[in-house]
Order: sequence, then C-alpha cells, then structure tokens
Amino acid sequence: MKEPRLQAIEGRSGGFYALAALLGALVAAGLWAAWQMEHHGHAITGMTNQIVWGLPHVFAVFLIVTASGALNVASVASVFGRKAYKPLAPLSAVLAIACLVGGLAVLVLDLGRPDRLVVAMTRYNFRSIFAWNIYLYTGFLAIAAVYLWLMLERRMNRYSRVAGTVAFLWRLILTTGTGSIFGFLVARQAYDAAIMAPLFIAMSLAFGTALFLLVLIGAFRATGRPLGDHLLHRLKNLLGVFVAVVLYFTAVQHLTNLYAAEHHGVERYILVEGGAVTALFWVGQVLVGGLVPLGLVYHPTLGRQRGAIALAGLAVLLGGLAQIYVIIIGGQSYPLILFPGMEVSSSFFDGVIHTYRPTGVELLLGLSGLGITGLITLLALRVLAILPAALGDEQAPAPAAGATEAVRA
Amino acid sequence: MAEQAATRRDFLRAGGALAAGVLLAPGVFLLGPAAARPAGEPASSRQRWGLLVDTRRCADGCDACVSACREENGWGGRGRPETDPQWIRKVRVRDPRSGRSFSLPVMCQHCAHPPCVDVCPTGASMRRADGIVLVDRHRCIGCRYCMMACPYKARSLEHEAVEDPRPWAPRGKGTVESCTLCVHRVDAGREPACVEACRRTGNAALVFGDLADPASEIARSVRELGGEALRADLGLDPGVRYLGLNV
Amino acid sequence: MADFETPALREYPDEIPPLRPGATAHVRPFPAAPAHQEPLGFPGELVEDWQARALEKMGDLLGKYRSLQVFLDACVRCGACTDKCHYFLGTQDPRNMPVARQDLMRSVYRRHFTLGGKIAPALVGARELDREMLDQWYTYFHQCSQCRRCSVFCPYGIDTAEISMAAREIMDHVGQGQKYCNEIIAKVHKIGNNLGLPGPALEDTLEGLEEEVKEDTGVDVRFPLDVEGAEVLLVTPSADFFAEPHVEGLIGYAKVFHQAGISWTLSTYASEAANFGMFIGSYENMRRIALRIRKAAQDLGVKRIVFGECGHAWRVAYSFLNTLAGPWDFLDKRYPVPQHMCEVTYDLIRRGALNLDPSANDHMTVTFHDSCNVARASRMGDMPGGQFHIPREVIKASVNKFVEMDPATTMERTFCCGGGGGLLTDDLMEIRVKGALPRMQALKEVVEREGVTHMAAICAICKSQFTKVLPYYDLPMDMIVSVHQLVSNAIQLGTKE
Amino acid sequence: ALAASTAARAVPLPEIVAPAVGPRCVLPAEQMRREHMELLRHQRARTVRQGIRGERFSLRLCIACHAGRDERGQPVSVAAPGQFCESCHRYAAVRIDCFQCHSGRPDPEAEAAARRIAGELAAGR
Amino acid sequence: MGAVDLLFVILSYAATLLFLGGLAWRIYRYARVPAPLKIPTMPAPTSRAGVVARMAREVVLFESLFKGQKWTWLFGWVFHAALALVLARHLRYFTEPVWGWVVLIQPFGKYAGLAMLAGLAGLWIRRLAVERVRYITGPSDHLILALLVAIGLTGAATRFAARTDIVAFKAFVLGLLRLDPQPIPHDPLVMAHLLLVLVLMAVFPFSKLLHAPGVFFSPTRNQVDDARERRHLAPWAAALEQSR
Ligand code: HEC
Ligand code: HEC
Ligand code: HEC
Ligand code: HEM
Ligand code: HEM
Ligand code: SF4
Ligand code: SF4
Ligand code: SF4
Ligand code: SF4
Ligand code: SF4
Ligand code: SF4
Repeated sequence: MKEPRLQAIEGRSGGFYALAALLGALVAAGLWAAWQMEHHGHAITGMTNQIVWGLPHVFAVFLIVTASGALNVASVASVFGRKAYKPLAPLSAVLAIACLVGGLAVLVLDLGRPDRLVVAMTRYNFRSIFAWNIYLYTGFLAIAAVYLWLMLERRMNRYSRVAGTVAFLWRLILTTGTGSIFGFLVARQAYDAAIMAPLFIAMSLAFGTALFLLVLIGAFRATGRPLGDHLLHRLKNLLGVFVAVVLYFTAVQHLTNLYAAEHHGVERYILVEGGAVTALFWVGQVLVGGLVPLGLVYHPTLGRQRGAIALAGLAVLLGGLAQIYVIIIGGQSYPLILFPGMEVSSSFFDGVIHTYRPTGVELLLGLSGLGITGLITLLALRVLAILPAALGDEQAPAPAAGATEAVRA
Repeated sequence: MAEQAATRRDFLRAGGALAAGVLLAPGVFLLGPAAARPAGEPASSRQRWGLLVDTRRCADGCDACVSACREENGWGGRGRPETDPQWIRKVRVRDPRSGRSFSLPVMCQHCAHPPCVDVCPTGASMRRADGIVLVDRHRCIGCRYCMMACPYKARSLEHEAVEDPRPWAPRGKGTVESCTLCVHRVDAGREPACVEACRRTGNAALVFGDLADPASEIARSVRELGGEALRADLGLDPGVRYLGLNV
Repeated sequence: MADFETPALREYPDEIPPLRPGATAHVRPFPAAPAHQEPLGFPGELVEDWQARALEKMGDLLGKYRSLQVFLDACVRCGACTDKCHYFLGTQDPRNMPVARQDLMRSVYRRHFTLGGKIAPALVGARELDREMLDQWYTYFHQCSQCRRCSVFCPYGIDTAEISMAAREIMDHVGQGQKYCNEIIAKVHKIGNNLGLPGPALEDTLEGLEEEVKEDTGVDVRFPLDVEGAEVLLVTPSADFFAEPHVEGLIGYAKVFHQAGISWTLSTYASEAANFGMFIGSYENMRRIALRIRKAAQDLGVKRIVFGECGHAWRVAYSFLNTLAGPWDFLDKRYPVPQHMCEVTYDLIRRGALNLDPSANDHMTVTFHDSCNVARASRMGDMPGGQFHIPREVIKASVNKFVEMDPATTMERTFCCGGGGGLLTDDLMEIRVKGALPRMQALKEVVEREGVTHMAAICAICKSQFTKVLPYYDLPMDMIVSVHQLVSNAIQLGTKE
Repeated sequence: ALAASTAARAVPLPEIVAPAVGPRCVLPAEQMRREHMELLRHQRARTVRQGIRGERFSLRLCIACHAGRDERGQPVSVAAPGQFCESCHRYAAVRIDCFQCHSGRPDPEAEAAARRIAGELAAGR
Repeated sequence: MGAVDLLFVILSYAATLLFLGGLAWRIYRYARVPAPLKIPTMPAPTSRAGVVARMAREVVLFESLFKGQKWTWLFGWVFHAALALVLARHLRYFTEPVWGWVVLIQPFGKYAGLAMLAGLAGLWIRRLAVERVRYITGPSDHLILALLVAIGLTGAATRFAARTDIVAFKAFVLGLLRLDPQPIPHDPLVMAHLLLVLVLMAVFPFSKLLHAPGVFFSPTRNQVDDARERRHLAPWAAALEQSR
C-alpha cells in the first residue's frame, strides 16, 4: 500500500471563509461575554454561591475530555502500530491540541480573576489535583505539539513512536486527573467515587473518536478529497465499542451508588426527580448519547451510510455534553448534607435543591470554546500538511490527489 | 457547670469592655482571650484558635452573630441572596423523627484538614499556623474549586464589585471569601465580632479561645462537654465545635 | 559525458545536505568572444580599468533598479533561502545558497557604497572587487538560473535573479560576458531567432510539418509563415521548429488553430519567443529583441499576439512586453496582449470549440512540471494562480491519468529544471545535471508511487534540459512532453469543421 | 521633591499630595519611589500568610499617612484621581488593583499607629 | 543637571538625529529609485488592495518566512512581536497624559521583555548551530544580536533586579521631547539601557536593520500583477523611448 500524501487544504473557497468567519464570530462573542463577566462580576451569570460551576465548566470539561480522546487515533497508529491510521495521526494530534486549548480558554476566562492567570501558572499547591492538572494540561499540549512535529518533519519520523507512547500514557493520566477533580470532592454526594476516573477515560475515548469522525468526514467532503469506506467503518466500530463502555460505566456508577444508602437521595434526584437534570440524563445522555449512536453504528444498512455515521458521531457529542451537564450541574443541585437525616433550612439555601438558570454570557463563553477549537483546527488544516490528499480503500486506485485540488484552485 | 460558665462570661464581658477602652490608647492592644502578638512575630502553632457553639443556648429567632459579622466585615446586603456572600448563616435543623428542632450558626469550621486548602491550585486557600483557615485573596484566582470542596458550604464568591470595604477587612470582586475568624481582631488580641455580639444578646452561645491551651475555657468545655464536629464522619477536625447537636 | 558524478537520488522530501565548500568552484561557462560581445554594445574583452568601470556601472544600476538597491540593503541573513536553491541542493556548494550568492555582490556594495563598509569593512563583511572576486562572480552568477525560487521564501522577497542579472550586466559592461547567451542574442539581433535559422530554412521546415500532419491525420493543417492580415501572430521558441519534443507542441498549436478556425501566422522577422536579453540583465538588449515582435505584428497587420510554450519567453512577454515594446493599442482590444497558447486552448476548451478525446493518451500517466518563469514570474488568465490552473486544465482535458508531484515542488514552489537563466549549454553540464536533482527526486517519487510515465512542461528550456538530463538519473529521455503534444494527440481533427 | 519643581517647567510631573503625617517616610523617599511595590508585596505575604502585624510597610499605614483631605477636611481615598498613589501611577501608566479590595481611606486605628511610627522616625528609629 | 546628565542629553539628541536623518535618507532613496520592470513574485494580487493585504501579511505574520523555515519563523516572529509590544509599552515615557491603549498593554511588559529575549536566544542559537546559517553569518550579525540582547537584559533588569525611578526617568524623556532637559536617574542599569538604545538608533540606518523600511519597498512584494493591463514605464526607460 502506498502511503497517502499529506497536504494542506486550499482554503480559498467561500465555504472556508464563511466557516472561519462563523468560528471567529463565536470566539469574539465569547471574548465579549468574558469581558462582561470580568467587568460586572459573576453576578451577571446564572452561577451562584450554590451552583458554583456552570455552563462554562460543562463546555470546558467536555472539550478537555474530548481532547484526550481525540488523540486516540494517533495512539492507535503509533502505539499499537495500526498502519492504516497513520496518515490520520497528525490530524488527531491537532484536534487534541485544539480541543484542549478551547477548553482551557473557557476555563481561564471564567475565573473570577482571569487577570491573575500568571498566578495560576507560577504558584502551585502540589496537594491540589487542580494544580496537577495545570501541569497535565500544559504538558499534554507540549507533548502533543512535539509529537505532531515529529510526525510532520520527515527526518524526525523515527522518534514519533516514542512521543506517541508518551502522549498515550500522558493522556490516560490526564483524563484520570480530570475525572479526579470530581472524584476528590468528598463533600459532594454525587462525585465521591473512584469510578469517576475510568468513567472519564471511557467518555474521552467516545467523545474524541466521535469528534474525529465528524471532522474527518467533514474535511474530506468539503475539500472533495476521496475517502474510502474501509477506515471509516473501522473507526465507527471503535466508536460503538467506546459508547457501549461509557454506558456500562454509567450503569455501574449509579448501581454502586444505589447500593450505598447515603447516596440514595442524590441518585433519586438524578434518576427520577431532578426535572431537567433527569430528562437530560435519560434523553440526552442515555438515549441520544448512547442508544441512538449504538443503533446507528451497528445497524446493518444505516451503519454503512456516511451520513448515519456522522449523525452517530454528532449524537455522541450531544449526549456527551448532556452527560457532563448532569455530572456538573446535577451534582451541585443536590444540596450538601450537613446533618444527615435531618431537615434543614437557612438563608443560604441549605437543604433545598438549587436551581440553575444559565444566562447568555455563560452560553456564549462556553460556545466560544467550541469556536476556538474549530478555528485552530481550521487554521491548522490550512497552514499545515496534516490532511491526507486522498484516503481511498487500499486496493481501489485512488484518483490523483492533486487533480481534485487543482480544480479548486 | 452552666453557672460557672456564666460567671466566666461576665468576666469576659467586662474584659471586652476593658479591651475596647484600652484600644483607644494608640498601639496598645491588650487583653482578651489571648494577648496580641508583638509586632513582627508570626502566628504560631502553639495556638489553635477555635469556636464553641452551644446550640442549646442559641436562640431560635436570633441572628445577632450574623449581623455582627456582616457589620464587622462588610459583606452582604445587596438583597441578592443567591449571589451575595454569607460568611455566617443561621441554620434551622429539625429531626423529622422526633420533631425536635434547634438552630445554630454555621461559618467556616477552620478545619484542621481542610479540603478547601487541599484542592486550591494556587495555594490561596491556606491554613495559618494557629489554625485559622484563610483565603489569601492576593493569590486567589476565583476558580471556586474550594467552594466545590468545602462540605460546609462555608465559602462564597464575591460576585460583584465591593463598594466601600472595611479598612481592616479588604474584600473584592472575583475572589472567594469566608469567615476569617476575625483574624484582624484575633491578631490584635480581641475576640471575633460574632462572639462579642452573641454575648451582648445575653445568650452567650459562642465561646472563642485557644483549643491548644488545656486551661482555656473552650478547651475545657470541649473536653468536658464533648464539643462535636459537624459531619464528624469526614474527619476534618474542625476548629468550630458544637454542643447539643444530638440530644 | 563530462567527468563528474551524478548526485545520488535521495528520497523526497529530503534532508538538507551538508555543505561542501567550493564543490562547484571550477564550473564556469566559456567567456564570450569579442564577436559575441560587440554586437550587443559591450567591450570585446576585459577592459583595462575594469574595476572602476564595474563600480561605476554598479552605481548606475543602483540608481536604476529599486530591486537591487533594496535587496542589497535589506537581507538580514535569516537563512530562509539557504536550502531553497536547486543548485545548492544538488551541488552542496554553500556559495550556491541564494544569500551567499547575493553576498558576492553585497560585500562589494558594502565596501564601496555604505558607510559601515567604508569604516569597518571586516565587521560587516565588506570586500574589494578584485580579480578573485570577479572570478567568483563569473562562476556563481552563472550557477543561478534566475528561477526566483529563493524569492518566494525570503521574508522581504529578495530575488537573487535580480542580483544575478545585475552582476551579469556589470560583467558584460567590463567585457566579461558569457559566450552562450551573448552569441545567441547576437543571432537574434541579426537573423531573428536563437538558432540563426534563416527564413527559407524555416519555410522548408514548416512545409515538412504540414506533410507530416497530413500523413498522420489526413487533414490539411496549415503552418503559415509571414501571412499578412492573419488574425494571430504566433511567436514561439525556435526549438519548436524542429527539436523533439518541442515540435510536437507546435503541431498541437497548429491543430488547435485549425479546429478553432483561427487564422494565424508565424513571422520570419520575429521567429523567436525567447529573449535572452533578460538573462544578461540588459534592458536595452531585451528591448531590442522585443521590438522585433512589435515590428512583425505591425508589418503583418495581425490582431492578436500569441506566445508558444516557453517559460522565460512568457515572463518577458507577460510581464515586460507592454513595458518594453508597448503600447499595443493597434491590436484587438478584446484580447490581452500577449496571450499564452495555453490560454487560447483553455478558452476554446471551455467554449466547447475543441473536440478532445483524452483516451488517446491512455498509454500515459502524466505529471506536470511548473516551469519556474511561468510559475513565479507571470500569470495566465484573469485570476492569480491562473498559470498553475490553466495548463493543468488543458492537460486534464487531454489526458485521463494525471498525477501531481509533491506540493512542495510544484506551483510557486516548483524547482527549476536546472537549465534556465542562460545555462543551457554543454560547458555547464555538471551544474545542469546537479541542479536537476530536486526535480528528479520529486519525479522519481511519483514514478515509483503512482506509475507516472510522462512529465509535461510548457517551456522550451525545460524540455531541452530534461531531454539531456533524464538519462543521468536513469529515466527515459522521452518522458518529457509538450503540453500541446498531449492536446495534439487528443484532438479529433475533422470533427468540428 | 519632584512636586516642588513642577511649576517652573514645561515638563509635566505628577502632583504629589503632601503626607498628612510627617516628617519622613518609613524609608528615604528616594528609595520608596523605587521600591515601595516590592516592600508592599513582601509585607502583604508576611501579614496575610504568616500573621505578622504591626510592621512599617503595612498598606494601612501608608494610607494613614498619605491619604489627602478634601475641602471639608474629610480623608479622600489615596486611589482617587489626583491623590497620592493615583497621581504617580497615572503618570507612569501603572494600574494597581489594590483598591478593588482595600479601602483607600485611613481608619483611626491605623492613623494612631502611623503617628506612633512618625514619632519613632522623628526620633531616628 | 550634572555633567553626566548633560552628556546623556547630548548623546540622546545626537543619536536621534542620526537615526531620523539616516532613515529619511534611506527611505528617500528607496522611494526615488524606480522599479523599471514588473517583477512581483507570483502568484501576486491583481489590485492595490490585494497588495496592501499581502504586505500586511508579510509584515504582521512573516508569511513568506513561515513558508520557508518554521523554526526561524517561530523565533523571529516571537522576537518581533514582543519587540513591538515592548516598544509600544515604552510609549508611556513619551506621552503625557499616557494614551489609553498604551495604559492597557502595560501589564504585558514583563512577559514581552522575556519573550523578546527568548526569541533572540533562539535566533542566536540557530546562527551558531545550523551549519548553513553559520556560513552566512558575519560579525555584524552577531553584534546586532548582542546589542539587542544587551538592551533587553538591561531593560528587564531594571524590573527584576534593581528598580529605577520611573517617574524621574519619564521626566528625563519628556524633557528631551520638550527641549527642556531634565536629569536622568543615576541608576547604572537605566543609563546602560539608554546608552545601548542610543547605539542601536545610531547604527540602524547603516545596518541590516534597514529590512524594516526595506520590506515595504520590495518590488517583488509591493507590485500589482497587472502588467498586461497597465503599461509600466520608468522615467529612464521612457527616455530610451525617445530615441526609438
Ligand atoms: C509615618 C508616615 C508615613 C508612612 C507610614 C508612610 N509614608 Fe510614605 N512618605 C511619608 C512622608 C512624610 C513622605 C515625604 C517624603 C520624605 O520622606 O521625605 C513620604 C514619601 C513617600 C513616597 C515618595 C513620594 C515622592 O515624593 O516622590 C512614596 C512613594 C511613599 N511615601 C510611599 C509610601 C508607602 C508605599 C508606604 C507604605 C509602605 C508609605 N509611604 C508609608 C510618610 C509616610
Ligand atoms: C481581592 C482583594 C484584594 C486585593 C485586590 C488586594 N488585597 Fe491586599 N489584602 C486583602 C485581604 C483580604 C487582606 C487581609 C487583611 C487582613 O488580614 O488584615 C489584605 C492584606 C494586605 C496587606 C497586609 C495588611 C496591611 O494593611 O498591611 C498588604 C500589605 C496588602 N494587602 C497589599 C496589597 C497590595 C499592594 C495590593 C495590590 C497590588 C493588594 N493588597 C490587593 C485583599 C486584597
Ligand atoms: C513617586 C510616585 C509613586 C507614588 C507616590 C506611588 N507609586 Fe506605586 N508605583 C510607582 C511606579 C513608577 C510604579 C511601577 C514601576 C513599573 O512600572 O515597574 C509603581 C508600582 C506600584 C505597585 C506595583 C504594581 C505592579 O503591578 O507591578 C504597587 C502595588 C504600588 N505601586 C502601590 C502603591 C501604593 C499603594 C501607593 C500609595 C500609597 C503608591 N504605589 C504610590 C510610583 C509611585
Ligand atoms: C516592519 C518591521 C519589521 C519586519 C517586517 C521585520 C521582519 C523581519 C524578518 C522577517 C526577519 C527574518 C527572520 C528572523 O531572523 O527573525 C527579521 C530579522 C531581524 N529583525 Fe526584523 N523586522 C522588522 C523590524 C525590525 C526592527 C525595528 C528591528 C530592530 C530594532 C528588527 C531586528 C531584526 C533583527 C536583529 C533580525 C535578525 C535576527 C537574526 O540575526 O537572526 N526588525 N526581521
Ligand atoms: C528611548 C528609548 C528607550 C527608553 C527611554 C527605554 C527605557 C526603558 C526603561 C526605563 C525600562 C524599565 C521599565 C521598568 O522598569 O518597568 C525599559 C525596559 C525595557 N526596555 Fe527600554 N527603553 C528604550 C528603548 C528600548 C528599545 C529600543 C528596546 C528594544 C530593542 C528596549 C527594550 C526594553 C526591554 C525588553 C525592557 C524590559 C521589559 C519592559 O519593561 O518592557 N527599550 N526601557
Ligand atoms: S469549613 Fe470549608 S472553608 Fe472552612 S476550612 Fe473547612 S473546608 Fe475550608
Ligand atoms: S477560588 Fe481561590 S481560594 Fe478557592 S480554590 Fe480557587 S484559587 Fe483557591
Ligand atoms: S469569626 Fe468573624 S468572620 Fe467569622 S463568623 Fe464570626 S464575625 Fe464573622
Ligand atoms: S448571636 Fe448567639 S444566640 Fe444569636 S444566633 Fe448567634 S449564636 Fe445564636
Ligand atoms: S534564483 Fe533560483 S537559481 Fe538563482 S539563487 Fe534563487 S533559487 Fe537559486
Ligand atoms: S531569505 Fe532573504 S533575508 Fe533571508 S537570508 Fe535569504 S535573502 Fe537574506
């Protein structure tokens, strides 16, 4: 099999500029929102002293989790030596970087004092998993960037496998770290569980693969480059497995919680009585994020159609957002228990379910994370040679890459 | 026992008045539960400051401690309860089985193993040598992870700009804050505002003192009456203890 | 064959090779004899006070060409161009790094025209223009094909070609000319084409072609010469009149005109598209040659001027002709002046005026070599990048199997064939072969990976150069084809009368 | 020292409000001009993190000495336009966020301490 | 105003004169020498607006260098971007009241200074480490880098090592601008910083730093690709025409 050539996209079409403008507008809107929050304080958001982390964190955690999974394709190629994935590895690394940067940007802009970012980068409390995460994230960025460079620079290729392995291990730790942000919150009924770490790893694989599939299909379609079905089908099967694993861990998470009496209240809240949270759990997370994509991916006829595969990817991402919403918001809505078994009330909302009504600025800020991710990916596709010029099925002689390229010139 | 406490209290009240008087003399900070540290000397682990809340004496309709704290430290009062900070709050507790109910003030518990400090990425949340847990607001980035971690919901984010902060209690938008155990008073050898206010109501449900000093009133009470921790199951060894939670 | 080693082909894209100082210090062209020099207005041999005269000429040029003035000042020695020149990649001689080549002139400029060089020459690398320096100039400014690849990557667009041209102009002015170029220019001035092919010989050749085409296709395709009142004056490189594969291109043009029903003619007076005046940086000579075309067009009363496949000729035509020999207000205003043959064919294809059957070329898998002067110094069509797009579209209309070479070696990043800039002479064979290395590597890659059998080009120099050089790299010499040769194969004559 | 020379010159300089308590600063003015930010930063870590109080580089003390008064004799924030901190910082384009949290007005307790320190300084201690 | 102050005042004026005069003389020459032929490097924009956009990309993003060499681009771009920021930040010494946007960018100063030094270090290391670049590097190339590094170091040191009296320093600068000389704060670091900057200003018009104005005059980048539509004729070439 001849190895496909990687080639930057032309990026002169109206569609390219329209997409870039759209993403740019998202980013600008997010910056505006962040400025508003900085200027007026968090009072203008829906976040309160009860719901401490809101929509920005949903998007940020979603992107960070996805980042780690987006690198999966590269890992499969270089760590597990699947040659078929190799031409896709650079795109996978770029996507991982883009997601992480997008997620971190949202996280930083949501800080109460974003102007003190430098403090966050220079002062560390090494007992804090959060501080470790700062290292994990910046380290991940650095490693993914080096890995990308090694892959793109021909004379460095021979080292890329080592870097790939480091990146692979690093991202396992990273997702564990992200999961542990919640796992370490002993005070909160919804989080205090070791299962958080493996659950987050499974989520990252599912979301990352889904996003990768979407970008892959989109990019090849938009540039008119040929894309064979073979690889696509392998990827979608992989997606199916990951989605199933997420469902499995979700089930285990809730079943073990149900086993422990002290968690009954919060489980009841999320699974039955939580209103929007419950709806998001069952419809968003389980149905859209789990069952629908499984059905699409493994359906004998639909599963072969590119549109259906893309739809499955989209469903996994939407379901993923819902899942993280349930974890973050749902977990906070349920009140802290100061006096087990007692009824409590106070001026500070003790003992009541907290409501969260996100405002526009939060949504804009969160969406701008997606915008940043998209913009970075788009720019990278344009200036770096990371997209295969053609990715036909091995046997079928792919039409010349440049041919289609030139038509577009 | 109760009697004994009362006399002691009277003594303290007198002491407080005296202290207030003395304070008018510039630079001379004297008396109180502990002597003011001399200039240049850091807080020391020989002390462990704490509070004892006697829920049996805490009156149901009273919130003098809360308003005293608000007055002293300048928080709250915008009429937006969801976002306004609350360093201390009155919590009403009712046992659905027995129907018994009581109320008590809850503020930062000044845990000996504070989760807020553990999780804080920048080290802004910190525990002083003498057990007072503070947010170094010069270093706080407003990430709110400590709020997620605190089991007592003791912390608030200042959601808006602060108009006219107290000179002794700086506070500002975008940082997280909580009860400082009135550190500026304690360092000057005085007792916290809430304690003072409670005594003024006559309920005297709050006692401030050095848990590490076996001779102090608070240490003795805890020893003898068994000052309980909220959520003792978490094992955080808070410096704020309660009496009469489970009677 | 000359006594040098053909460089080993390395995998493309390639690691940048280590330096080998002086690797091609011995390669230099034959100097021009007085007979070649004088018709161009240059002294016959190196003059007595050459140093003073050279500096005077340099000062003159600094006042005439902003490019030279700015380029000599602006270079920061960033090194972006160092690995961009095919001659450097092929020879590893550090003097062939564009900036080092420029520095030969820059050091003299510093010494004589800047304050720093006058005060502290050692500090700023200023040097005298002595005999040794002149020799280096002669050597290395004749190891530059003026392909402009370096200028694409230079942050200030410093174009070593401009400096080479200036250096050659200065050397010509002190009598140190290059034989190959100057001899040819003299021929054009005298006879009208590079080969010195007189009118009757030309007529003969064209008649032969008519017969050949008739034999092949059974159709009477004309090759008119000096026809007054024709619509189109075709100016094409003289190689097209007889050499393979060039002539196949000429046949292609004739078939296209024939099928489209456009009346056309060649001219004996301006029977050459090439303009070597550019290579020696001589505005005057370039202008003299260009004016022949003006005169021919006026004499024959044509409405349009079309250029055949030739790279630097198209540069002079597209970018300079209007300046040198314009204005062209006596021609048909509906057409740009001049037009490239590919533009003509492309327009006809788009209008459906040609009947092409690409399966006629099914025995070929074709790739396209962008000729440097077309790619980086001129345009076709009305959009930036038309010079890349249009020839490819013409090829794709004529051929089923088309493949691109590595994008780092095509379009504006294309590698020179190694024979441009007046170096297409046997005395420079070593540099020509070595300079072709990067293109050969990229070609070899698609030969092996995609099974490419032919490489099309639209430049007479490229075609001649590749015919010579391909065998050095174990590739067949007839791999190289004209673009209009592909059209010629595919066109269905007799179907659109 | 700078303020005095302002009037005669074409070169603008910040108008520095004369301190309410004198005669000297806690360190020579030359040095304060250069180093006050480091001193304050150092002091604040000592006070907040270690609980060291009553030292000379306390922000509350600076304010106690340096806060100006309005027409009615009321203290004005040192961060108000034209006041001590602000006048210099505007000139030097330095924006400080201290007064987002800190009150720029003196409180009696600190004023008392400042007077005590002024006494010490006058006595050369 | 002591002798040292006076010396600095005189040197400052002298260097400024040299800088402005030299630059004007060069720019005048670039503007006056004609470009007789159309030589834009293709593909080139076909309109004036396109040329402005191309030039903006070159000047702001170093587009061509990015195509050419990624590492050099990275270091070079970081250096120049940081330099631009540092210089913009320096405007606070020259304006009173300070312009709003200059106030806004002040907080980035420390990092800009460090980034500038990092970029310079990268460029310098490449000069020493990459064989090809070493070959084309002369003493003056090292000297310019050394000069800039020294400026950066002394500048950063006034912030990190020994603070200076910014207010007095600004008064000194304003004094120069308003022709009313003021004393300079007698801190060795600022005096060294200023002295080195004066050296830089003095050599600017006579060194490769001319690339800064030069890039705007580069015909391969600033010409419109319209040779067939518009006749382009230099005055001296037009003179040849007379003898046609
Ligand atoms: C005891 C009163 C007092 C205290 C406390 C004090 N200052 Fe001063 N400060 C003065 C006086 C008086 C001057 C007048 C100049 C002198 O010292 O000669 C002055 C001058 C200054 C200057 C120089 C102004 C100029 O003329 O350029 C600065 C800056 C300054 N103080 C900052 C501070 C800071 C910051 C603090 C807190 C750490 C502080 N001061 C505390 C009394 C005080
Ligand atoms: C977000 C709020 C906030 C900001 C902004 C802030 N501080 Fe503070 N500062 C505090 C708090 C809270 C304390 C603790 C007061 C105490 O314990 O008495 C404090 C104490 C201090 C102290 C020690 C107490 C004293 O009066 O000396 C110094 C010094 C200090 N700050 C300096 C600064 C400086 C300088 C800045 C600006 C660069 C600044 N602070 C900005 C909140 C803030
Ligand atoms: C003599 C003029 C002057 C006065 C008066 C002055 N400052 Fe400053 N201050 C400066 C200058 C100049 C800088 C910063 C220099 C620089 O940019 O590095 C500065 C910087 C600071 C900084 C550090 C800011 C940062 O982000 O690095 C703090 C904090 C500060 N001043 C506090 C104060 C306070 C509080 C007062 C009033 C009590 C005060 N200053 C009065 C001139 C002054
Ligand atoms: C329009 C403004 C400018 C542009 C577009 C520009 C662009 C560039 C570019 C593209 C390079 C080559 C890449 C590199 O080596 O960094 C370069 C190099 C350099 N520039 Fe600039 N520059 C500008 C202004 C300046 C100024 C004002 C200075 C100095 C004060 C400066 C100092 C340098 C130096 C010293 C180098 C060489 C670095 C080395 O030795 O490797 N530049 N410039
Ligand atoms: C007349 C011109 C200049 C003056 C008056 C001047 C003055 C100063 C001063 C007073 C500082 C100290 C800032 C502080 O302590 O906060 C400084 C810092 C600095 N200067 Fe300059 N400087 C000049 C030109 C330059 C030039 C041309 C460069 C770069 C080529 C430069 C680079 C720096 C750097 C990197 C810093 C440290 C970072 C910063 O504070 O921005 N300076 N300069
Ligand atoms: S009560 Fe909460 S804020 Fe206070 S020390 Fe304990 S964990 Fe921290
Ligand atoms: S909000 Fe402030 S104190 Fe709390 S964890 Fe974050 S940085 Fe630490
Ligand atoms: S100790 Fe002080 S800060 Fe804490 S609750 Fe009581 S009054 Fe408020
Ligand atoms: S002041 Fe005393 S009695 Fe009143 S609520 Fe507070 S603790 Fe209870
Ligand atoms: S113009 Fe071409 S041949 Fe000449 S130096 Fe540049 S790259 Fe080399
Ligand atoms: S790319 Fe341009 S500036 Fe850089 S060394 Fe080459 S000619 Fe000089």
